[in-house]
Amino acid sequence: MNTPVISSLRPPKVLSPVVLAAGLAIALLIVGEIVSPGFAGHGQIVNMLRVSAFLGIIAIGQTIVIISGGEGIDLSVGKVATFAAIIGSRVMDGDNTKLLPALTLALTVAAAIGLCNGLGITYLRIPPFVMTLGMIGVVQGLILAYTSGQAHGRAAPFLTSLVNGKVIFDLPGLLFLWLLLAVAVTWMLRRTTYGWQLFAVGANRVSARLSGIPVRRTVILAYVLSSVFAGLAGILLLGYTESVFLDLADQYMLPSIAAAVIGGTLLAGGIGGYAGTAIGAVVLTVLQSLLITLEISAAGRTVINGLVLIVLLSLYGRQRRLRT
Amino acid sequence: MNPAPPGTREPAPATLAHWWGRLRDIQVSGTATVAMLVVVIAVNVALQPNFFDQYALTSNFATFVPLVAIAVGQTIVVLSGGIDLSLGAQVTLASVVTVQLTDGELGNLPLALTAGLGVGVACGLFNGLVVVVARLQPIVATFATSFVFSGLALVVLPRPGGTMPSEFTSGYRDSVLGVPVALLAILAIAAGWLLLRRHRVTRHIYAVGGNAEAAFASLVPVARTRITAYVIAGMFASVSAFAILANTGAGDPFIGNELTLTSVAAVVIGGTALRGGRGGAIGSILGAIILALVSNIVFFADVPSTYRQLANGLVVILALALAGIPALQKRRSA
Amino acid sequence: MALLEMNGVRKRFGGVLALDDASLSAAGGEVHALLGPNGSGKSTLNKTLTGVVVPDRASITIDGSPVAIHGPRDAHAHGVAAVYQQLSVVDDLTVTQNVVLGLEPTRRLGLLDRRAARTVAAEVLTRFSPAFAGSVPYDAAVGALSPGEQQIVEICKALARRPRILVLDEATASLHKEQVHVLFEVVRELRDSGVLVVFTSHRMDEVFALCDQATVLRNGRTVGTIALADATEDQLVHMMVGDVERREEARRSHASDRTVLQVRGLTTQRLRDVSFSVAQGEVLGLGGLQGQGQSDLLLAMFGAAKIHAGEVLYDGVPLPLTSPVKAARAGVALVPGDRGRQGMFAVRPIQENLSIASMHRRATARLALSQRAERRAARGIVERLNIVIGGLADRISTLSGGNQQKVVIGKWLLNEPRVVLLDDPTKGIDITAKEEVYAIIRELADSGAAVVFNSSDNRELLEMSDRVLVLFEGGVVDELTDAQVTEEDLVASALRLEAGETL
Amino acid sequence: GGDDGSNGGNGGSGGDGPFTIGLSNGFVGSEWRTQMVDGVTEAFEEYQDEGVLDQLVVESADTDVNGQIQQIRNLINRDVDAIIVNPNSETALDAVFQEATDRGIVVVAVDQAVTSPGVTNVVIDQAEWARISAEWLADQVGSDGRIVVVNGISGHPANEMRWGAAEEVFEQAGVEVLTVADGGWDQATGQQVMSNLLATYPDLDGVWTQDGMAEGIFRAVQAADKLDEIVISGEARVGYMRLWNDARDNGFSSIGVVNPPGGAVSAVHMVVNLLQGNEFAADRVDGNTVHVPIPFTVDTNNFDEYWPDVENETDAYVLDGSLTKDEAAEYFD
Ligand SMILES: Nc1ncnc2c1ncn2[C@@H]1O[C@H](COP(=O)(O)OP(=O)(O)OP(=O)(O)O)[C@@H](O)[C@H]1O
Ligand SMILES: Nc1ncnc2c1ncn2[C@@H]1O[C@H](COP(=O)(O)OP(=O)(O)OP(=O)(O)O)[C@@H](O)[C@H]1O
Ligand SMILES: [Mg+2]
Ligand SMILES: [Mg+2]
Repeated sequence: MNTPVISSLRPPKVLSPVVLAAGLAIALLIVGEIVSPGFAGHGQIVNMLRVSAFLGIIAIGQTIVIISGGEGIDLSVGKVATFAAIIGSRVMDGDNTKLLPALTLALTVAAAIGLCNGLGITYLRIPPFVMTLGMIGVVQGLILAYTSGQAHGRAAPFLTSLVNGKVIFDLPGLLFLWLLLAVAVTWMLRRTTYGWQLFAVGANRVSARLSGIPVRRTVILAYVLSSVFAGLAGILLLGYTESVFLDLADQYMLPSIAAAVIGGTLLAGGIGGYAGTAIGAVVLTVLQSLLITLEISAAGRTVINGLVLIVLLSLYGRQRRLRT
Repeated sequence: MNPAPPGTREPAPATLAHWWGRLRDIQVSGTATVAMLVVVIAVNVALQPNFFDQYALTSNFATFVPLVAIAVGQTIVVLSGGIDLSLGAQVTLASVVTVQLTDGELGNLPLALTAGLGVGVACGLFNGLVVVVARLQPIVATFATSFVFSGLALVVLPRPGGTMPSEFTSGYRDSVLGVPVALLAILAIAAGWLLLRRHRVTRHIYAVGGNAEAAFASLVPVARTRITAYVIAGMFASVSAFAILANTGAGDPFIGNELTLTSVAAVVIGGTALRGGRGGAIGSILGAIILALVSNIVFFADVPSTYRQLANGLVVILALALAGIPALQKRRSA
Repeated sequence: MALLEMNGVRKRFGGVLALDDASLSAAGGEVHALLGPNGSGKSTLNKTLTGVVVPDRASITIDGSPVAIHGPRDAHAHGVAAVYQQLSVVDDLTVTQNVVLGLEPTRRLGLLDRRAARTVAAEVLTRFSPAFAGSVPYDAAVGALSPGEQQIVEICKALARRPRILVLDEATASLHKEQVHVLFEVVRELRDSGVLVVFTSHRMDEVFALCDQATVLRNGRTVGTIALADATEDQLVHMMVGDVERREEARRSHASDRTVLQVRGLTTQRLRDVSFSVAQGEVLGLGGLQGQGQSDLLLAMFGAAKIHAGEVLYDGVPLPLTSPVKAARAGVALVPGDRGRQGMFAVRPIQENLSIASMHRRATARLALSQRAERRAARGIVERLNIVIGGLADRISTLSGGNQQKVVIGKWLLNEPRVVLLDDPTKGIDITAKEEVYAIIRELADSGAAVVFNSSDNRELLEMSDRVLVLFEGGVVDELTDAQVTEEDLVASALRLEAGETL
Repeated sequence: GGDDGSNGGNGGSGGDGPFTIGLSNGFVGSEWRTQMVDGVTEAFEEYQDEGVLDQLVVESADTDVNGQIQQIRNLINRDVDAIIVNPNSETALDAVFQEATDRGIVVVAVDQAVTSPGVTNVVIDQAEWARISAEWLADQVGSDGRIVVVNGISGHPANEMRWGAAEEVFEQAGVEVLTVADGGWDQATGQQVMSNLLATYPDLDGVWTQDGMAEGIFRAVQAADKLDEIVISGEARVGYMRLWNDARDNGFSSIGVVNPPGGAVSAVHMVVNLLQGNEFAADRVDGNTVHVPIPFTVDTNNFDEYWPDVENETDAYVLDGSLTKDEAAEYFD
């Protein structure tokens, strides 16, 4: 029977979150350059991108987990990153040859933590929010038990030069690594069976199960990936600070979620992508830098930070009306 | 989702059903929660010989109140289908405003407490508007507003200071006929919830949390209900702030912020579904107490201090898992 | 004169013109059918009246005076109440709480008055107590009730609002026969007391049994209104869908006598020792009152239910019943009963909805997908089932009911299933779509698949099936083979037993 | 002993012993705290061997003020005779300290002074600590030198006290403070903050910072390779000194004022004295505060005196110092 020709009637395409977020980043840069000249200088931009990379890479896992739906969220990413860095630095202890074993061990431990999250969420049916919240406590406990309060070791020189050194157009290798990861993740989400299953599971778990998708395995893997990327980010952060601290990456927990949401990934699950998240990470970092360089009290900064966040969020990731 | 075949449900006499209906209201949420509380108390008593000494009792309950109050607030938002990550910051803001206005004078207390409550209401209203009018996703929206609130707290009280009148702090540690005032405070909070639960607004909160579209189509004022939920939560945040002030006797611009996430854990351990629409605050109150007692246990069990947080974390996860068990069975049978 | 006048109602959803100058005029004291194919705009028109949908343009007059409806509360103020196709009950609230939802009787300070609430609920619910097997579960959570019972609660909620205009949007979709009878009694009483009932349904027999007038929508436009007294079913159908040829060949069976599928003593929480066998190319129908275990049987055969005992053999080899994943791998396909909740991924593109069950076959190393291969596969199905879509990248939610259902079926065709389980695949889709689905089913059977087919529509069940198993309370109680079967036999077969039980 | 609860009440007023002491630490995110706890444990063991102390109850976990209130109440319920506390708040523990002192428990605050009169603060003079490095920096950049400041956490008492003192120094010296930012006493944050400041303030003469961030700040300056232009007030921590040491050859000079975790060890000595009934000498206490000396300051001249001894410690190790028993005894009459 005759159906309206959709192509001609397709709803006016809403500004894609990616474009929107990118616009924001640039807008903030301009504001920054105006209020404090030099803010948008090459060096500073590189420096802000470098810092964005850490948040951006942690947010890879966060994005995957959020897409997997079921109120999916991973609050433990910060602590896991810290723990990975602590393990990494102790094992590599400033020695390039030990970099690989260090990375392997750190990421394995991270993966194990992710596995626990996944199992608790799928089999014990603990809501992700609190499961990963509880995991923070456990990982903190592991950190103390492992270090007995005294972190050891140092970043391997190669790691440091990867993060702080300059490769091409005096950009640090870190940025190329990030780009590589971004491409890989986007490919995984868009062009692999796992990616499509992930979106399906996030969109509707019952349908997913009745379509023969291994729902639990998909979800568990999502949390494993989340922890692994968090761990990787932790190691890279270690390269940035060279020596490790007991609370190195803790503060990335909630920003990683904000980055994903600003990038247009829906907390409800089933919708999203990494490009937006990456730009979201940049936006947040630029905002932070901007606030630091502003001539206002810390209190004022915090308030403004909050208000700007609200604005950023309301530009995208709004929920639909009840009355259509 | 699969119905029981018709006719298999045994007819329940209306009167019985009616009493069951009444029971539901004071029904503490998960049996699992209650069981856990019993165990935790038992263990704590076993490990802490003087558990029932006047001071031990009073101080323990005094310790519980702030988390209990904020957990109740969190429960209400969660029931409405949201979550409030700014509650801790609200506690901070309310406490610094109160302490500044009190300025150590008993006379200023009434005004100060009213103002403190006002702060909670205002914050709740702000959250409500951001979530409902701007239609932001609660987790991130309240994460953002938490910056606003804690920033304002620093503006109000740039550095620790200000004192509460000694009557206020000592009264809190007092006990009436051997019953610690702090315990009475908890009972009062519980009573407050039970009253609230019989109120139309709370019924609407459950409905909106359970199924917003359906509630809307059924004439429930969804937007107003959501906002109200955040406002009520804000008021409980203020109560939590007062309890903290009674505990500390002085102001500190960082005091409440860390209560937020713990309150969510308490809610879940109390058997309330983060999905919204199902659960209740009594459970959360027990959940809050359980969480506090667990850390006591780990301490009195003489776990070496480097392993304490690990032990604590594992027990918390265990508690979260146990709290989920009834729901698990429900899902199985359904 | 007309109690309700709706004119020039227009509503666009993004790219879709759901209503385009629709109109409806109905008098008090009549039951007015609102008919039309899926997606023709019936629900949208209803929701416009009840204030759930904001029309782009509309003029509504009630009792001759124009009214502005800005939300459900306005509608309520004008005496409009509705039973929504998408139920508006809250699962976690009790039956009573749902019935009074939004209008809870209160004492001072807005404290709830439970007694009053109970009275209000009792007034409406007692009428339906037969539908609840004798006793009304006032304090049971609605989520725990069967779909039929939930539907009744939704109806009672509308009745409790004492409407002058009552909208019933596919209110009978999931009701048993006897529940329908009670509903009809009530509706007739309301009509006699001067209430206008707007009745939407895809079941023609119901329409003719209950309604006085009928207004027909088609692609969002009102085609016309006729008095049902002097109208034939064919006239109506024609108004709705224009000329549709009924594909008789769709019903011709090519069943071989080689048994391929054997179910032996299957027992679950809801199934009692179910045994039967299906021949290659055969369509086996599942009949009986709905909710007697038909859906459970299909879910169990797909490994989606906990099996207490029994096995399913294909060519003598046991099929895995432990998980849908294994079942799917073993060539079993299930088209579930609730398209929205169990069948599709509303926010995902049509492409993914079609690929999801079979992409691993085309992927390199079961992982890397080739855009081209997926597109080709999807296009193939779209053409084969002639699914009306804008583009493969559009969300499936943008499709109409019938087309969505075709996608859900198509997703399995790509997996070349040996056993196809269909749970009420034509529920709530229009006649054209139905015909097409019939053709697909037969095509599947002819290509050698064993088909098990549950349907709430006895007529199609008989027309489609080579044999029909009648289920009651989880057990097979009768088997009707082609020759003897008439719709009456089927109903009898289901009811006789119930009579037996009640003895 | 303390665990039988008998002398919980008379702990303060001299008497027999052996005593039970409790330690409450509300933050484990930094190695400084770990060193502090270890120090206390060692000191305790000596006294244990002498039979003066018989039990040390440690409450050390990441928590907030409310959590620390619970910690202290737990210690009270353990019937300790004395509590050494590194408080999470200057003011907000007053009431719970009151609970302790009411029950005759000796309470001593270390690292962070508190306002409650019943409690003795055994701390270094934070203002003095800040002044030393501020004066050095002011001297290096000279009057109308342009500097930025990376503080800890605004609103945090120690931060306010230190910055208050440092700000004064810079005003008098006519040093221009371009901006003040928070680094959260966290190397990574400090590093990010400094990089931002470097970008927006191209011509800086110096940066004044507090402990816990200098390493990050050094790296930021190094990355912008401005080590030769910008003077950094550093810290006496191995990680920083290692960087400092490597940069010395290119004439980089800095300063590290020791903020000793060992302050807690001095506190243990004093607690023992108090438990044994000794009173502070009037001239040693100022209000409820006893200032322990800042052990020493590392600068370019004496760098080699200290570096060899600590070279092999982990980066997070803080140069330390504490009073001996006898030195501590001199605080009492
Ligand atoms: N939720 C929706 N969002 C956007 N567009 C939609 C939505 N639902 C339907 N549409 C579009 O409106 C078109 C008309 O829908 P309609 O149900 O009338 O199709 P139809 O002609 O009835 O097809 P069928 O007979 O197979 O149901 C649909 O084909 C679909 O493309
Ligand atoms: N909320 C919505 N968003 C977008 N499109 C919608 C929405 N609701 C309905 N539509 C589309 O508008 C058209 C009319 O839908 P409507 O539900 O009114 O049809 P209907 O006649 O009730 O169909 P059915 O018989 O299946 O109930 C359909 O194409 C439908 O897909
Ligand atoms: Mg249709
Ligand atoms: Mg409809």
